[in-house]
Amino acid sequence: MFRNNYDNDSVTFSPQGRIFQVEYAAEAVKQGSVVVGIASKTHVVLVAIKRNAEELSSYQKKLFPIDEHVGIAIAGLTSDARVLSNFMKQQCLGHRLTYGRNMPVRTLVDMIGSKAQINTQHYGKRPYGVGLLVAGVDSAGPHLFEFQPSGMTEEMIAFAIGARSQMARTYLERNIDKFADCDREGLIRHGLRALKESLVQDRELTVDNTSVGVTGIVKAEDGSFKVEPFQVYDQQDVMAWIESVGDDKEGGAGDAGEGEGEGEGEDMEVDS
Amino acid sequence: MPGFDFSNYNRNAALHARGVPLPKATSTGTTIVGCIYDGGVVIAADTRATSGPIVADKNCEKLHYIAPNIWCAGAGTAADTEFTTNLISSNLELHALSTGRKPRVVTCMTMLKQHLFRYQGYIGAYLVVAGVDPTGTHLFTVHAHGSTDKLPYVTMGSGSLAAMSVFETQWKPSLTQDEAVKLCADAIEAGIWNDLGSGSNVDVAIITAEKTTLRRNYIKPNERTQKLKSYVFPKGTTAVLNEKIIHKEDLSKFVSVHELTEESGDVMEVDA
Amino acid sequence: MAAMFSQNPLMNGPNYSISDTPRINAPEGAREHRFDPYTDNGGSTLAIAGADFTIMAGDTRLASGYSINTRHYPKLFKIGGTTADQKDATIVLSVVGFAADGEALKERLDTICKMYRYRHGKPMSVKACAQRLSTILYQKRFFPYYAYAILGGLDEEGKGAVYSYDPVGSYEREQCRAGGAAASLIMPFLDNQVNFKNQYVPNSGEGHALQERERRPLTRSEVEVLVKDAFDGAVERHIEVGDGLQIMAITKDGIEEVMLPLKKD
Amino acid sequence: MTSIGTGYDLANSIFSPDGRNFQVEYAVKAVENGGTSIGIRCKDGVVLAVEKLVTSKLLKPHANKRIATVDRHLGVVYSGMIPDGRHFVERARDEARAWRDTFKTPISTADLASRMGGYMQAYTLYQSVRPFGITAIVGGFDSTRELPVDGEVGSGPACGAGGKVPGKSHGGPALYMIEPSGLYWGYYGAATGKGRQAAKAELEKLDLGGPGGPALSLEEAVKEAARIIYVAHDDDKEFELEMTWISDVDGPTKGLHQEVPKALREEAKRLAKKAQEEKMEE
Amino acid sequence: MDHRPQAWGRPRDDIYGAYDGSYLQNSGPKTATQSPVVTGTSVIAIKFKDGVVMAADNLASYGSLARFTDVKRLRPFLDTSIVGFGGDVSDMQFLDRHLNELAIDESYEHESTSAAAASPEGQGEQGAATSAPAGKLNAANLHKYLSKLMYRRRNDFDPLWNQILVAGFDGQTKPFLASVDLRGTTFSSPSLATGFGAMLAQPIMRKYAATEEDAARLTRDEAVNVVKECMKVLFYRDARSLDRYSIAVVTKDGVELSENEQLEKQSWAFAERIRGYGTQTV
Repeated sequence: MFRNNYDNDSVTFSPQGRIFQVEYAAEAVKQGSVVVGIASKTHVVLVAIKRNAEELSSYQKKLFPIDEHVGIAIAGLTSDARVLSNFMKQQCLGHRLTYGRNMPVRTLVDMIGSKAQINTQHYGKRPYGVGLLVAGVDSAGPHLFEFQPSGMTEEMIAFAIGARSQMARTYLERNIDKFADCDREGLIRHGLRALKESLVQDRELTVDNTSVGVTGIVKAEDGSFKVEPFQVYDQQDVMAWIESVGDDKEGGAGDAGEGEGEGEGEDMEVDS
Repeated sequence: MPGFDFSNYNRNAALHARGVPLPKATSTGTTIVGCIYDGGVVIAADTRATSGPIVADKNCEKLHYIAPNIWCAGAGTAADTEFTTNLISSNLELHALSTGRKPRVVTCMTMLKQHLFRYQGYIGAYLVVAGVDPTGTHLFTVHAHGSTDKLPYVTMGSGSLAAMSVFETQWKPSLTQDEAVKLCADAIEAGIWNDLGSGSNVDVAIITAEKTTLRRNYIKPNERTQKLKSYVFPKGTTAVLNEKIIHKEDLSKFVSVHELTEESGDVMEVDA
Repeated sequence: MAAMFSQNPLMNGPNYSISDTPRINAPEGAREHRFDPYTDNGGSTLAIAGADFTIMAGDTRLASGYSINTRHYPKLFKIGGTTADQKDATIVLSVVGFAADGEALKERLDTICKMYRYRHGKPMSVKACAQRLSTILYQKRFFPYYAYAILGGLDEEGKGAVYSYDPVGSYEREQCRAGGAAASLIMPFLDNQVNFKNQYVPNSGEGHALQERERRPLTRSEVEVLVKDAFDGAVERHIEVGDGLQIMAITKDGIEEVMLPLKKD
Repeated sequence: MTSIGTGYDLANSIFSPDGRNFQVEYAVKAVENGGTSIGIRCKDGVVLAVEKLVTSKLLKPHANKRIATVDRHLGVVYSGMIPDGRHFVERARDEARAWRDTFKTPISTADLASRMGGYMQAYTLYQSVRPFGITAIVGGFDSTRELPVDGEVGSGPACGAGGKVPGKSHGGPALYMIEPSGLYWGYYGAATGKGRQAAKAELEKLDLGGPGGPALSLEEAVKEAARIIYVAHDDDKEFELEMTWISDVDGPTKGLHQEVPKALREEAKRLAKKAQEEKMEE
Repeated sequence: MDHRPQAWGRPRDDIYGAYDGSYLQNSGPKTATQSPVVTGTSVIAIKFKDGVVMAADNLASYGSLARFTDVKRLRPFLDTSIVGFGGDVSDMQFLDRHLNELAIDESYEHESTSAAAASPEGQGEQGAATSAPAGKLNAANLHKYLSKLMYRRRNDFDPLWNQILVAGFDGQTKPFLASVDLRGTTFSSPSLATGFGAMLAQPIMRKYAATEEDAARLTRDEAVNVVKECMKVLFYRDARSLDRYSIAVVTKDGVELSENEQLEKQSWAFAERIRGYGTQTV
């Protein structure tokens, strides 16, 4: 590999105005297994593929609850993610203690954005090697944010990061108009289908390797709106969802109402 | 000085200096009020007596007789209000006998203030003096230090502000007897509900040129709630460690014994 | 109204007529006149542990001097749920004394329990929570939380557990405990009615040989009756107790809460 | 590039023999890759606008704001590295707050520009940091009225807080642009980012710096700003237009930095597209 | 609770004995803690079915001197809440500046979500029902924040010598009214009053709104009348009060604040027949 003079640290611009260290950190995100997030008007879901080092080892956790109303999905260095997760947890608790409310999701995401930006401007620090999808609800409704090692944070309708995530994103782009009015279950199924797009050919979604996280706003009996606390589902809890999307691949366009199943997957074996 | 014995003063001061607490006097916490109406005057009081934060008496009497046409409501140290009103009452009686006229309210008020002034506030009696005499209807307040006030409506005690709020919003120059009674009772109730030093029932006295009507427990808004359980123990529950029997006949050598009948009504208040 | 100021209960309340006495015992210049960070907001709490439940209760009056600040100030708090509404909480903390310290104490304990759940993925046991509460209190040994805390829940075996504290962290697991203003009124009643103190079996012996009444765990309905009667009694005789009664029952099915009225004078 | 391979461009704060700090110049390159930002100072206010390039169809439309408010009466827009821009905005907010803490009055646009110019300049001084990869445009409206002192609870003296010369006008619209070097100038119209050349050419055609002050009104400026962003835009990519404005207290924003109302923005966009089409036909 | 700010924060007489004021003459070293100097008296407030009414007079006293007669002790926050201050005026000004900064910070957070929020259907309904735009700090949040601030200052032995009422709406858009004092003690009730008002006005207000249910039946006019009646009684009996006052009504439509009200229909009829204080009759 060509040795580049400008890529030794994060405080050196290349003549083109790029900072290679930050770009390399972004590559680390692609090393992680894929995670997908989608937001509707009422819910926001995160789904993830968990990896295991070998057949008998445990699976790496991909989804983390942060607070009652926020959860994250991670791709990249898990230990960096833990630092950010702990930071976010502390901030949410602190905000709740000081103001007695859920921390606005954008505010929270901006905080980790700023934290990450510092690491790209000072010698001796390195950018975080992890990307996050942050799912949360606040008084403005559900939100999905993408966080990059550069400190860039953007609100998305749906997104996927991690290895081979391009295929998932393609699926999401193709179905982007359907998400807004999707119900909770429909949103989870879309997430799982997007996830399947990114799988290597002979791999499948199983109860062992799939995680689902959901939060949202639900109408209570008295007509007020309540936060459905962010919850992660694993193992047997995700079985029904996996089965519900397992059919439509075999059945071709067999899925009721949403004919996005057909023809996918053939030309998508290329690694991104 | 007649009446008071100061011989232990130095001893008590020395003890107090070494940290021995002074004895706690029972106080009448208290809301007391008075109000003049067309044809007479009404005074009223609550019935709670406290010792610190403990209720010493739930239904004590704070309306004191001075003369048939003069009554006094007392706040402050219970013993002081009682002894002071008693003293002035008997002095006023003597005065009335010697002059051969009905006692006047101003005379009573003047005797009280002179007595209290002499004791520089150490007699903690705060009084509302009211009465009707040949010169008309009168209403005064007398403070422990000897100052007095003459007003158409007055309040005293820890609940004086609560009671005053009622007068200041509802009092008008010309009142009927019923209106005055209602106003005073409302003022006392304001003290009962809003001042912790006042509580239980409302006593009212209505003084006209003809007669005085004492309405003891005019309103009873704080009846004791019935206990859910009976706390009567089976006979023999308490251990008897030793026994000495004195027969009634022997006892009557020392004290006089009256037999109590069931319906005499003088039974002690016990939980059933 | 000339003397309305001198009528002020705090300055020389009628029942503290002796407080006008000058303090002659203090050495020159030894008295502190700085801001007093504490006050007592009155109120009373109690907790009773049963075989498979714990009942906790507190009145809802918040007093300051002779004034009622509010008639609705709950003193019982669910602790350590995952959400703000504490619907999956299993532990209840009652605090009485200085209200602001009580509130701060509750929030610290709750935050710690929430962090514990975040880190360990399971709720804290009452035993662990009780120990942690003790250390929280002792950490402020020289500027204590002026709060009398009682912690209630179910232990690992599902038995009712009540832990009572002094303001600097000394604690003990007990069958029952009353705290706050009317503690000295209620506690003897509980001793007698819950632990059957001073109750003997009639005719079971003579004098010291008398057999004590056998202790048996009370049922939930019996305890609920005792709680109500204890507070009805306290309200009669303590001026800082009243307005409302908040009761929480902790069982394996969760925490039930009821509000009952108390006298308001 | 003459700088490459000399070794003088490998670290910040190093002068080359001809007196240049290459790292700062490279930072400018980062700016030049970003979407175009412009600011217009007009008769009765300031307009800020930015061309937001849509990098993904999955982005939530209109959710990711690029123009930030600093205090109530100041706005900042920037081109270049967006996380650096957020850092800049946070610092600007801290400066505005610190100013209020000290002087109990809002910071003026000029003072904020000065403070932030100093801050950016400090990031060119040390090898341990890199310069900001942004150029920021700061727009504000300094109140022309007598403002109450922060925390004032009475009516105050009739003469006001003082410090004003009678008969002389105070406050008004202000616009500054701060570059990665820390250099800043006041502008009548400022542009930076990818399309800055085209934008500048358009800005120069506007009547912004006449002897009697700018003739352009705020509403006209909004429409011009939209048009200029459309002109400066490189056609083949999708983008979103974001615009904010600031007027005096008696103007449409009541002295506050606010987003341009949707109706006006859509009208400005319509006119901009129309102008674009007419130009094509020519 | 003693109504005089000078007595707040002092050791309670019933526990520590009578307060010895002799230290006031000592020329000893100044301690970090303070005592109130220029003070405001009662603030009163009552909930009604659509909101909260709050009032306080416009006087700042310096001991027994009526020092400032145009002091505004009711401060609106973000157009959604009202904060009423009793106690030390300089501490109130400090808090007012602090809340101003908090409001500015809050507007930063708000801007990024507001225009964007493609609110879900349900949220739309909810949003329409509340005056606070989504994400804004409501009165309950503000009260929580102030209580933390006050409690923290008491922990530092450097209290802010105030009792504060906060009125507005909570997260469920129900009327909200709560108090916090110099020790950080917080409580809430259908009606609240600070200082002298706690003893003189509260009994009147409790008659109209003893419970939340009672308050939910009160109309706006009834609530305003009760508050005006209370202000009158306070003027009759509080020697540190004034007949000019401010009154604020918070509803879902925002805050209506009137800062120069005059007490009307005062009655001094009782004075006519008063002759002296004792034996005097003419």
